[in-house]
Amino acid sequence: MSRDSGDTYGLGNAELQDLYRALCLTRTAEERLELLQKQGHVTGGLYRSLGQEAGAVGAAFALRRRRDGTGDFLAPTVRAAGALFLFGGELVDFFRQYMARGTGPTRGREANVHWFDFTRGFVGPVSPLGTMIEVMAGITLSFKMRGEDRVGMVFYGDGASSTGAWHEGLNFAAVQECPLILMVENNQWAFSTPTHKNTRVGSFTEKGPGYGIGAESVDGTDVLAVFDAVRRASALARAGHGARMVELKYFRRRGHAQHDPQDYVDPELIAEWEKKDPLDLFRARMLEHGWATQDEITRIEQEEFEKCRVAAEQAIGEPMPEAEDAALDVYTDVHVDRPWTRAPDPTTRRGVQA
Amino acid sequence: MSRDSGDTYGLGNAELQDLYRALCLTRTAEERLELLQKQGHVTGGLYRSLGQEAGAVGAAFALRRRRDGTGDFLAPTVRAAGALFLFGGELVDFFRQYMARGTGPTRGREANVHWFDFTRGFVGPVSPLGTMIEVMAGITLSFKMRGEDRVGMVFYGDGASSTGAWHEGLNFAAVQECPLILMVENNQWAFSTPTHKNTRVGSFTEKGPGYGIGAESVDGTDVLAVFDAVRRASALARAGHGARMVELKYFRRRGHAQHDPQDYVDPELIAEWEKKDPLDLFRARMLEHGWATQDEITRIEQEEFEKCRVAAEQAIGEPMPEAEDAALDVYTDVHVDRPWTRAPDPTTRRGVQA
Amino acid sequence: MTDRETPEHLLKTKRGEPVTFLEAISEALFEEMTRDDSVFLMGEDIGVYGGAFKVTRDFLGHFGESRVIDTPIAEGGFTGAAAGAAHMGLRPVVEIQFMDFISPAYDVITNYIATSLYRGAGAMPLVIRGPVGGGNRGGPFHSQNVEMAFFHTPGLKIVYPSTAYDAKGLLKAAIRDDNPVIFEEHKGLYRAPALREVLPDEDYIVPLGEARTVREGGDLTIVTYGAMVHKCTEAADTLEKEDGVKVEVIDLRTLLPLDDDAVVESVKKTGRLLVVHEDTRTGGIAGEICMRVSERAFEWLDAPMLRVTAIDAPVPYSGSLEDYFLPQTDDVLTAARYLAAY
Amino acid sequence: MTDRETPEHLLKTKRGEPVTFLEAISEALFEEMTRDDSVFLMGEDIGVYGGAFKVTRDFLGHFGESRVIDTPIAEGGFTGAAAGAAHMGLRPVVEIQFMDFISPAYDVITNYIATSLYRGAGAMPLVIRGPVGGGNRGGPFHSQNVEMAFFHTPGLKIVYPSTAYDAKGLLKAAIRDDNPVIFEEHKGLYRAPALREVLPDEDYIVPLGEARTVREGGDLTIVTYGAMVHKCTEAADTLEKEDGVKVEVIDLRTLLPLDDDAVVESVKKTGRLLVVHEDTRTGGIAGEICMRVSERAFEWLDAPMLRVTAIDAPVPYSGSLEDYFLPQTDDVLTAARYLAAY
Ligand SMILES: Cc1ncc(C[n+]2csc(CCOP(=O)(O)OP(=O)(O)O)c2C)c(N)n1
Ligand SMILES: Cc1ncc(C[n+]2csc(CCOP(=O)(O)OP(=O)(O)O)c2C)c(N)n1
Ligand SMILES: [Mg+2]
Ligand SMILES: [Mg+2]
Repeated sequence: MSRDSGDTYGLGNAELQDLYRALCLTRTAEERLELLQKQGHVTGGLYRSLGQEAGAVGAAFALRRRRDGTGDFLAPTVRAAGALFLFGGELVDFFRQYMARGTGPTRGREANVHWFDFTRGFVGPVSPLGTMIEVMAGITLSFKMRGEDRVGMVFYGDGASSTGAWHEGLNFAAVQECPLILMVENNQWAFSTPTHKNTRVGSFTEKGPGYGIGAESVDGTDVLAVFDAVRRASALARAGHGARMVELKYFRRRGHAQHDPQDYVDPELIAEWEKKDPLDLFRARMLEHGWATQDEITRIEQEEFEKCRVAAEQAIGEPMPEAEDAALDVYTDVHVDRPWTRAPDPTTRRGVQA
Repeated sequence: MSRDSGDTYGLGNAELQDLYRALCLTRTAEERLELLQKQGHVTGGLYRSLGQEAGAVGAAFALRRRRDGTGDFLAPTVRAAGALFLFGGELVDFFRQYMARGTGPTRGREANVHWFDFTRGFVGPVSPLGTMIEVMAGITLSFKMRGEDRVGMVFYGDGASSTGAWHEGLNFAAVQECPLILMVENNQWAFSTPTHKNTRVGSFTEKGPGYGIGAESVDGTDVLAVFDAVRRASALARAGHGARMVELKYFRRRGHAQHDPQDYVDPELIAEWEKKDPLDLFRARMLEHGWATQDEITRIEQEEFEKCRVAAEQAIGEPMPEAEDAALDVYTDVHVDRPWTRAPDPTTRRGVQA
Repeated sequence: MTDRETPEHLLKTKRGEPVTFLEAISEALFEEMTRDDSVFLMGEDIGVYGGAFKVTRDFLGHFGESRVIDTPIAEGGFTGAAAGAAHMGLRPVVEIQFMDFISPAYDVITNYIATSLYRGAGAMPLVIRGPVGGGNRGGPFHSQNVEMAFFHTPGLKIVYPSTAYDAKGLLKAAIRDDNPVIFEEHKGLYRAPALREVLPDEDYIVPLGEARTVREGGDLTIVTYGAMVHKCTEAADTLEKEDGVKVEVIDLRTLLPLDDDAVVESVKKTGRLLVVHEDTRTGGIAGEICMRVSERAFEWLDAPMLRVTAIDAPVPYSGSLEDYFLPQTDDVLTAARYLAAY
Repeated sequence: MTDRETPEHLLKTKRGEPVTFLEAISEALFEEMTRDDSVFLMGEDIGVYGGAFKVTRDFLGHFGESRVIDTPIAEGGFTGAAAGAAHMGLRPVVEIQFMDFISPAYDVITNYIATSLYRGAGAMPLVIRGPVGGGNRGGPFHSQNVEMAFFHTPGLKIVYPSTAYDAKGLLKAAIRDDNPVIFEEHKGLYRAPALREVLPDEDYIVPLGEARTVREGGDLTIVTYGAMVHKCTEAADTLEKEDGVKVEVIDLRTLLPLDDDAVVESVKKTGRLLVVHEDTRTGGIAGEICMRVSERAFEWLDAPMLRVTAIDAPVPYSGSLEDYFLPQTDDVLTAARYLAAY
């Protein structure tokens, strides 16, 4: 519905083109990753958000993104790189992380979107699912305690909703009325497990009332619909109405990770969803409603492609971390030694005593 | 409403009097415990279900209680001793457990209602809240796997609903359509914490839909209303409709445990709820509708009082466990030694080598 | 809010009166919250009720609801939330009602909190405190010691005080530390009359990572911590009186990082080591201590390194069982005499 | 359902063909499920997908949905449910997709499952298995070893095989055991070509609690387990060739209960002990082994007991960091040479 209307939700052409640019960047960056992996530059798992880009982009676009520590706050997932970029996550850092470079924000200690910038307002996730709901409950609690005009947004998957951490974090945020927006990425799969094996409900919005919080479901392939839903949700959170849930409905069009051929998914279903590609849909609307010309669109696509090429090249050229770095930063004040046996210590020999 | 109607839900006078007997037993047994504690016989914490007896009794009465391992299955809480008794938990064992006697079912290793009888169909809880939902999900899963015509019932408090274990266990039971009835004892307090600080919802029935299961709320002071609700819930579970939630609404009229003076509760509120005492209410109905005569009621009360006196006397006379018993049953097949240092071992001295 | 006057029962040190172990902890929390607005508390029943053991009695009225937060029953949830608040520069102190119930927070503590600095998220000033230990007929779930659940996790610090002075000074140091600290309080010490002492009126801390020599001696080193410190000094006195054996007793105070320098130095003097802990035997901290002494002072050992501990079982409820389960002063005497005569 | 024919890839042993470490585990599960209807599986993505590492490939089709259950992402929930099923006489085997994610089940495993027999609830036949270990560039949450999270909990058994033969025999023994068993499978061994071997066609088990002497030698004892067994034998061969030092290598196989008899016997022969584990250093199992040897064989020691381990840090992602983090064969050589020359 909203897709066919010409409603721009108050956005001007420049902003609409920024939205399209963010979608392109996400898509192109992930395609570049695949190339890098084929070339052997990517060591760990590679996760695509193909078909889900509009969810991350539309949602992040609706929040206040600043670079001085006063803006809103994001906890993305591997499927929400688009949101991370909008919050100021640098493209080159994205490639550095996937390629385990020592120049990356975690200096090669962690992978993919697992990195931090509290000034720009994002916290990298850990792998154990559900944890970030708890952490973001505390981050947004601090906003409330200090009377800061900030909201938080945490992404998580349909499968992650089964974890106890999700329940404990969400319930805490609800009771404490934390300004937190919960974005459930319902892509209908948790690895090979269909959503109905993770929950008996048809829509995750049915989980909101059990916590006394509002919830709404939105077409996750429609970047403007997502933008609108999250803008409304954030307005409520900002106004002191506490936590709120937004379900992104879409489909995971690639395997869980690159190594997953996804042979458990009906190909026709995937074909169905290819017709709902968020970039194609939004591009068509841009042209249809004259929000951008074909030339402008082509330029955006070329610019983002070039950005990715350049950033990837830069990251490739950078070194892996120094081995010794592995022993740093375990504590702020306690040094971690290499095992004693690697450098026998004279004070352990009685004769050697001074 | 149901309170004023003469509806017996198909129960005859004998059964109605059994219900009253079970209420009396619960009340009297706990009062006896208080006496035992004053006399210094009870070591650990003492928990009352004052005002909540009808919830445990009415619910258990609605299930199939057998002694051959084919009946329904119960996981009680410290506030559901009434259910435990109906499932065949022996009164004398109840006292033995509270008095840490070696003759008790856990031989003094565990306290209060924390004991087991799989033939009679109950599993004792552990202290960590929420765990029993997970365990009962598995117990009722086994009923389903083996095609047994049995249902399970797990009690837990309003506060326990905040735990991740509760969420993970309930969600598992819902998805697997386990024949499990979840009895939430909403006594409006979790220790000193009012329910609104554990959840933002007014009634726990609002949590059912989030798991795709049915839920209903019932007056927990009305033993027949509870009986009726649970009988209907168990019929659905038996018919293969999976898990179901029943909320017992009432009030914790004593402190969390005996040591808690409950000075954080408005005395008027307690006075209010004393008017809704489940025993008084049911006794009045019994007389009003002629389900029992005053003489019959008096006899029941005297008999239950006597039972408790005798059982307590017996337990008091029994010994504490043998100290060495502490080292048994850690494994089925590995013996746990007392620390080596308590009996120096000659094989550790070189000279002594044969 | 801090112009509100200090609750009566928190003025003892001001007045030069002796305080209990529990009161010392309350004072540490109160003083740190007064000193630093970024310090706040979360936990179950810590507000109106003042905590299951009354450690935060009257804190709610003094500091208000936003700094003394009664949480839902969700140790993982509020500990994870504390981590988020710590990211934002706050200094949360969470109370676990009984430390046995820290287990639902095991995931977030070991995977998120302990690795936070390493993963690039900066400092994690967070204290997780609560009552531990047996002897109170609490049964399997109200008596546990939890140090070995976390001792193996790099990034965490673990503190376990034995005196009122140390409890206050160590807790203040823990709150000011930029690393996550697990702070164990033996409930048997909370109100022990023998532990009441007059504390310095001025602000002080006891630095983390430094053991304390409770008692000097040249014949045998006993390394211990927590409630066992008192059983060990008792045994040491007996040994001196009855056997003329001079025992050096070392109170670790901080378990992680482990002050092996103090242990090694003492063992190089005495040549004999006995480790005593209330926690169960297999996988207990005695092993790590023994390993480090073997690595660093093997040539000074004149006898096997031994340990006195609880037996490898859950904590039983009944008194007769629990007394058998727990290490007793007599066990320390037996082992110490065996070593002294070795 | 068992009349369904056995999937192709599970017939290798029948045909006398060599199997990988992973195939040995699949065969163990398949044979036990065929032998005993009460054995069933739960875990994430173990059905249609056959498990993240394909250990249960084609099991769903063969045994059906009620014995191969794809669970919600809730390790605590389905492990707790497994405990309930075990109460009712079933013998669940749960897979943790990566053992790093056992942490949400820490509470139910340590407090409920491990204490079940002691609390009077009878046997708890339950196996919790999954991939562990580093070297695969998995980062902090896909590389952990989890033994020390549970080694301290009485009532649990912990198994960590190093060969295909042992993996199959130990897993079968674990499934038949009436106590809860945590079964660690090093993902680096799953498909290692060097580990492929022909297994006996007939049914066999490897009893829990018994270490294996991989290699005999009189000069030095190396105690290890899991993937490190292969690095240690490699080092031992080098030492024999280059230094003429005869190293005895002991593979613990079962970590809990610990076969200290085997360790003590070997140390009494060699007088020198080196413990090698892939897991991090402080609080690692080396401590307990060292303690037991000190208690039982101190007088036979001619040198300090030493250890080679990972460093005390989370598992870093980047290869250069992880290689530095993990103990390498060269480290074993360094320590062994130091001890041999001592
Ligand atoms: C606690 C926990 N258990 C298991 C895993 C392994 N795992 C990683 S992603 C994943 C599936 C997640 O599905 P979903 O939450 O729907 O997110 P999606 O991948 O579909 O975006 C699983 C099981 C994990 N990361 N954490
Ligand atoms: C995981 C966990 N955290 C904390 C506790 C300590 N505790 C025991 S009972 C209780 C309150 C329980 O309230 P509720 O669930 O409403 O049951 P009620 O006592 O009201 O019947 C608490 C916090 C516990 N047993 N388990
Ligand atoms: Mg998903
Ligand atoms: Mg309650």
